[in-house]
Amino acid sequence: MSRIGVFICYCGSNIAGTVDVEKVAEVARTLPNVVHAETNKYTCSDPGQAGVKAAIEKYNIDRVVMGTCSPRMHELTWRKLLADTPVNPYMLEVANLREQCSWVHKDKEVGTAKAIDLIKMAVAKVDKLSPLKSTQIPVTKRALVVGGGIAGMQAALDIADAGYQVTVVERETSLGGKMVMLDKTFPTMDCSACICTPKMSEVGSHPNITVKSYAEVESVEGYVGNFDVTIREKAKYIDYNLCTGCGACTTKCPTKVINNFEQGMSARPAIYKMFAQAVPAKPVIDAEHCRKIQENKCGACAKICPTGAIHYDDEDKVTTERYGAIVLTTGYQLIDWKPLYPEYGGGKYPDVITGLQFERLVNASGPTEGHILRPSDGKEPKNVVIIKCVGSRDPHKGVAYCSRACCMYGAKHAHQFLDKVPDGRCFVFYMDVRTPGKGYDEFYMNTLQDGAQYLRGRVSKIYKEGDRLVCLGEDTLTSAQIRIEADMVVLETAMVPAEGVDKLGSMLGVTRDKDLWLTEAHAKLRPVETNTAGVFLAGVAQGPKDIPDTVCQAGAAASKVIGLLNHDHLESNPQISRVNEALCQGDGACVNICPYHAITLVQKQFRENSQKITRTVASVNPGLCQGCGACTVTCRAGAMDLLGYTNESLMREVDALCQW
Amino acid sequence: MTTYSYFPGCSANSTGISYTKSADFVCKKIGIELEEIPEWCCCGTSAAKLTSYDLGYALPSRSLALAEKLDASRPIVAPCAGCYAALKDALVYAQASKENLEHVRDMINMPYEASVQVMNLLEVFSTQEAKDALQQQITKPLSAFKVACYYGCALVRPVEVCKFDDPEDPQSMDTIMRLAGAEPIDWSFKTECCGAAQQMAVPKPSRVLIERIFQNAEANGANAIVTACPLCWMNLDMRVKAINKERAEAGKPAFDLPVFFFTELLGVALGGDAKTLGIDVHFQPGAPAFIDQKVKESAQIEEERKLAAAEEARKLEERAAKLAAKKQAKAEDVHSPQGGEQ
Amino acid sequence: MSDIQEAMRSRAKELLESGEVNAVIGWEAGRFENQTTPLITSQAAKTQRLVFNEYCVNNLGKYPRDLTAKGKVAIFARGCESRAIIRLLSDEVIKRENVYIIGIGCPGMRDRTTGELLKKCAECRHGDPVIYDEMLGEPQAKPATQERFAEIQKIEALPRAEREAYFTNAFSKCIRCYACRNVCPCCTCRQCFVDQRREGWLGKQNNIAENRFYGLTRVMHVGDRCIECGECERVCPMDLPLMSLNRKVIYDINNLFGEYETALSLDEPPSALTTYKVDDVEEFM
Amino acid sequence: MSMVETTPGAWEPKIVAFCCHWCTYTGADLAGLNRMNYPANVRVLRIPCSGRMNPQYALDALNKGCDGVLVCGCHPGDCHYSTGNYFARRRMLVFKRLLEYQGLEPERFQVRWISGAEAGKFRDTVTEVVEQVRALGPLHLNHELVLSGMEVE
Amino acid sequence: MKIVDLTVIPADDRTAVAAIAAEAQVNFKDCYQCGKCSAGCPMVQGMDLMPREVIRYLQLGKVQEVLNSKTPWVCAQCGVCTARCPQNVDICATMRAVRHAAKDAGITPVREADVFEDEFIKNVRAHGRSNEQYLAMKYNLRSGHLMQDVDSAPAMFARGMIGIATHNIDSRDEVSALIDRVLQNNGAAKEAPKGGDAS
Repeated sequence: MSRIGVFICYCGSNIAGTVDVEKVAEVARTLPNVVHAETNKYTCSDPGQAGVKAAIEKYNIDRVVMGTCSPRMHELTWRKLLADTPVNPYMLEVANLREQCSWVHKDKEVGTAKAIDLIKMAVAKVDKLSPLKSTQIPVTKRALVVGGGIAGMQAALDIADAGYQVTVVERETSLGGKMVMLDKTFPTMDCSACICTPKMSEVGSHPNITVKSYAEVESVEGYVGNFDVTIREKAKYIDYNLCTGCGACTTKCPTKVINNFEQGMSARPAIYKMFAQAVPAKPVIDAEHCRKIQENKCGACAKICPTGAIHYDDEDKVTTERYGAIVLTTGYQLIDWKPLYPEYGGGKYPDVITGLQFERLVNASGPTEGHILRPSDGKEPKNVVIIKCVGSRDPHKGVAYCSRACCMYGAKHAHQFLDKVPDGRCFVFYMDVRTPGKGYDEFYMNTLQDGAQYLRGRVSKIYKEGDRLVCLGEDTLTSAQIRIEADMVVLETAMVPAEGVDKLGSMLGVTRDKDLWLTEAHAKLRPVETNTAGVFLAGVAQGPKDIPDTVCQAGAAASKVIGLLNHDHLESNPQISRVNEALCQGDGACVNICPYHAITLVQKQFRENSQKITRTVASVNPGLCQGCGACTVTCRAGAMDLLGYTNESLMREVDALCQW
Repeated sequence: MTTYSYFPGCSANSTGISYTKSADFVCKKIGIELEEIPEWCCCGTSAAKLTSYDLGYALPSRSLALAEKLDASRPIVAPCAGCYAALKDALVYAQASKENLEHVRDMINMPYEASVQVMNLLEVFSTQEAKDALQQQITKPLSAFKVACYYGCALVRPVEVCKFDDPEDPQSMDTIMRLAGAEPIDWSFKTECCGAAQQMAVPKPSRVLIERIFQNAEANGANAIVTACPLCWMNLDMRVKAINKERAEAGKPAFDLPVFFFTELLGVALGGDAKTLGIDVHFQPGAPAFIDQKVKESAQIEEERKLAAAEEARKLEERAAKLAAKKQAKAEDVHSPQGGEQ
Repeated sequence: MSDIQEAMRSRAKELLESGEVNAVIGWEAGRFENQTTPLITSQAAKTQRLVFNEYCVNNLGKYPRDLTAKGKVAIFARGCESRAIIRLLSDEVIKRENVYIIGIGCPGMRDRTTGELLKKCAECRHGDPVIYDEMLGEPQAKPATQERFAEIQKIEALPRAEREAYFTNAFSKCIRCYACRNVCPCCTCRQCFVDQRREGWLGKQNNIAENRFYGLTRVMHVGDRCIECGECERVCPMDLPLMSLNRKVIYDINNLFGEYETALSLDEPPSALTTYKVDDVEEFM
Repeated sequence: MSMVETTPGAWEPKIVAFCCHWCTYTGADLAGLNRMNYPANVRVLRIPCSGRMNPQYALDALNKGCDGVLVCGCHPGDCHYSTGNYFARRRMLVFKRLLEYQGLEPERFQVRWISGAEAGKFRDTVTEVVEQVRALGPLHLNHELVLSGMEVE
Repeated sequence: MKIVDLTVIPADDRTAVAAIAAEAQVNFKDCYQCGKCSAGCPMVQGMDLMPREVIRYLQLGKVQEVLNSKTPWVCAQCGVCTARCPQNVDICATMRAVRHAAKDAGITPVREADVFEDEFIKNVRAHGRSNEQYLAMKYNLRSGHLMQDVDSAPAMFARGMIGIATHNIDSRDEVSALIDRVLQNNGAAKEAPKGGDAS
């Protein structure tokens, strides 16, 4: 037999004004298994709480109904109160006598009658609850940041500065991501390298940060506070403990490989540093192109290395470590426009380049040392056409969404070109100009003043005539077909998710939207969280955005991580799903429906009819389950139940409600 | 030997006579038989479709049904790009749904299953069988020909109907020309409209289209234009004269590019003469002379290439011999008592 | 059909004698004329009792559930049996390696007394097995003679009060014998909701409203996985129009979420009620 | 004893509203905070998510004497658990059709998406449902015992 | 320049737009007016509206502007607009549909295109096949462009490309019956180009 205590609050006159509180208590005393009911002027006040505690002790109460304000207001207060008493904090039901009774009714009789019903429902429900214990989940006080671009670096630095260990996993051989490739950043036009490379070296030398470059996440197990992450560091063939980064080796290598950092516009050796200020500031060997590794010839780099740091027999290093939180900053790549736009030459014309190629061309450390020269013949282009929305907003050939930063960097490119080639002319084909952001529209207007000729329309075709590229477009504002003979065309192409992010997302239970961007837990209220507790997002991985927004988000994600790592333990929510294995037939309907991937099917041994048998049953991971209860309804066998909202307790609550 | 059902098209015996003659010649040479569909009628081309959608489907479907009756297992070949597009469009329509097929049957009042395959002549020459045969039979490689392959609209558009080659930069004709020893130039107007359909009704704007095709072909270094459509061919070959006249008035240089059917050039490579291939009836009178000239140049180039190759081979041999001699000497060294220690 | 019967007998005998299977599930002649009953045997000799005629009305598809624990069983399967087996397989009730499926084409079965085609067979869209290890004889490709949702549309067209009366009247006859549940290949819970006393989902009392709610709950449990074999309706001793409930759910799923027919292959997508689309029909705004 | 005694003795509809904790329950609280008025005929039963709404609760409520059932959750796309209401939407679409097919008046079983900010919508919905059900009158389910072979007119 | 009043779009105009959309199987709302169609259109020099503007007027419901436009009649049906449209709008089919609608309404803004089309079908109707020399002749007569392409005719004649003989097929009655049947069952029946062809 349960021993239920009912505590009814006056809330000054808030409840008592419309509800005859004493009468409610009187009726409550008559309800089955209720051993005590009392009223209180302000239950949440210190004396009020002391009164509840005393009554619990005096009447040996084992479960409690609080007839007070909304549970959204004080459920946690009551749980804390009960934690100080012999009553289990989850043996509690709150009857909402204020927000959903006294405040919405005027007639005291009506209010009183309804309050009595609400108490009856709560009594019926609490009668069927059972004690729950939240388990303590230990928190490993280290964070993993996947991706070493500006988002990853910012998040890592913020977390590390708060005193926690951070590991940054970067797929490329250096930190920096896309930002370090850029020349200038809009709208202030400060040099990208000047603000990005200091961050890189800060990350590289931070005592709390470990950088794993040339590495990828291979698998993830576990849950919030306890992610076991396996990371594969690709063989670098160079012992970084011995290497001094002198760079002698890179000068001796005879091999020439297309330089991806320079967007294919120059060559690099097979032993190389991605760029001058790379962090780690040490080279790697590109095994695929190294003659020593492929054909056992050459070996020039090992011969010249003064410290003997080069080992051709190096192997991938796979390590598994535990992290408390993970930040995903996997960024983007540019859409491969070549197969999509044969009408723009499909890559046939070397002088039709992408925005990122333009960034390298205009960059003082780029292949042309900052002189804008055509890739085809090294001449300075005089007529440049910039085409925006290539791949973006093109559901037929590319992606449907707007890539958000192109309007601004398109304007930046126009400005930079006109700045560097004063006798040049620049035409920008656009569909819309979208410049929300501090100083952004002013920047665009300045570009117009610089002389950039904006034309509203998409280009239909680019073709070669002589050594010029003819662009056919429409100026939809005058309805004239436009023909421009250009020396160079810059395509501002769409951002698409980095390769492999789909796999990483499914490894972590982070959903991807239809375009494969990682999805935040709530578009407005939880923008850097994901549906998997302990996994956070920042930067373009979540959707196209510019650098300021990326850095903002990285800081936000870091603060969430710091908040999490600040705890020694996490209280697990005990109101989660539970499997009744006797009823479970293991058909897995619940597995598909769970948004947290918290349910798995396991083989278990049972004794049934005095025989040992092995059956498939569902198993709930308490670290992942968030207690939504979707699985319980899917389970027609009734094997899945939600603690705190059990089928039995809800059914009795319904029954009680029907008796009014 | 593959047999196709043959849909010659209305221009086969008139303006497209050269196409018919040369295709005939080449097909015979490489063992492709064309059996004409008895009682075929006009495909209706865009005019029928513009009059009524149904007529645009009904006219070609009638010929498709006749081809089915002839032999449903054989693909139809339509050399004319316009006919090809009309036939294929009607076929795709009838295959899209049962209702469509039923509707077509009602209109043409004939048994019809929409089961025959429709091919253009480029597709036929792109089959492995045809390519192998061509490779074997070519006697006069076209080495001095720098051709601009012009495909026009109807072979590649609508994209979802034709599904035959890339709509912006198709390659099938280029491949065939390369096979014949010619150098197909990279240019940008392969599939830009030549305006043939509108030359009668709206001549002025349509003229411009011809001009820009010649312009781009010339600018990219072609010495001839090659087509796979009698309408395009006529439009380009016949009207360039008037355009050149206008250009002369404007002080611009005239275009000097003969226009050929790809089958004509294949015929030349297979040893055919200008008359057999119909090259003598071109509107631009210089065509046969051009062929003669280029064939001569080609032979010269081939000769030079042969000599160069022989020279290269000789050099290689020499080098190999030298290397062998060196090795020999080294080996002898090793075998000698002084060197045999290690 | 007698050819098939012979083939069935010899195949069953071979399978049992070779030890390839532990038991065979088929039909044998019943006590009355034109009546058959399921035959489950492990003895090779008894396979001579197997029959196949136009009166094999039982869907054998659920029997493997109770038999495969002891080893592999062979089952003669028409469309309905094969789909029942797919149901059991996708619900993880049995394992594929434990069932050997011998497909036979089905011409449709007849009522023993009237000789008419059974309702469930007239409605059947898949007479021939959709999965089998071997096939005896030719597929019959019998078309459905009854429109799949004709019955539903007819009931839907009735005024509300008449619909209520129709089902009240129907379920007033229900005796809660649970034969529908026991025969259903979708009903494979280890304990049925009606027996879960602690939750008390539904009263045990045999009253009309609760009988109706029993039917409603059952169809919410099985409707999205129903293979439309019609056995529930056939076995109902009180002739309740049970398929008119199951098909209603299928009909709505069809209309709401796209063409739906379950248990036609082993790699079918999850049930329509355990998936969703962001742009599903919205009428709750 | 605790009949709603606005007009003593008169029948008053009984409605149960199953509300998800994160949106509709919050919206209902906000209605209180704003001192909105709505009929006292509704009892809110809190569930964590509309995805937790088992159709059997609704059947139990109707069976045991409720005259109407309202199920409420977050707007699709706003689910606290990201997908719960999508599943609920499918399930309720089918369940509602099934109930109506058997003759239940559509007004007696309704589903609405009400966000935490939509206090007004909560009040209006509740008022509307109460009035609709009031117009229909009490739900009469036939609870007669079944005797074998009995026919009901 | 002109003022376009959008306050009220007559029901007839809306129906007409819907009919054009249905025939072309195009949702005009898909178009976001990027102009890529018109940027690549080879025939713009003969047009009074850009193809983009045709779609724009259809979006606005101003069907009269479109029916009276030369653009659909100047369109060469080359399909390059449709192939490149980022929103998959079938502009080419829209042009055909507008042309049909205009003809139904008795509007032929480019008479020559209409005449050519008519003569072409007549020619096929009479012979089962198209005979270019007679087509050209008839067209020139009816359109009034008497001397068009005439300078090429002697060359063609001399080269055996054209002759006085016509190419007929035996079953040309079947073809004419087919054409009549289809056009009669069609809205276009009103304008069915019947009538004898002298040759």
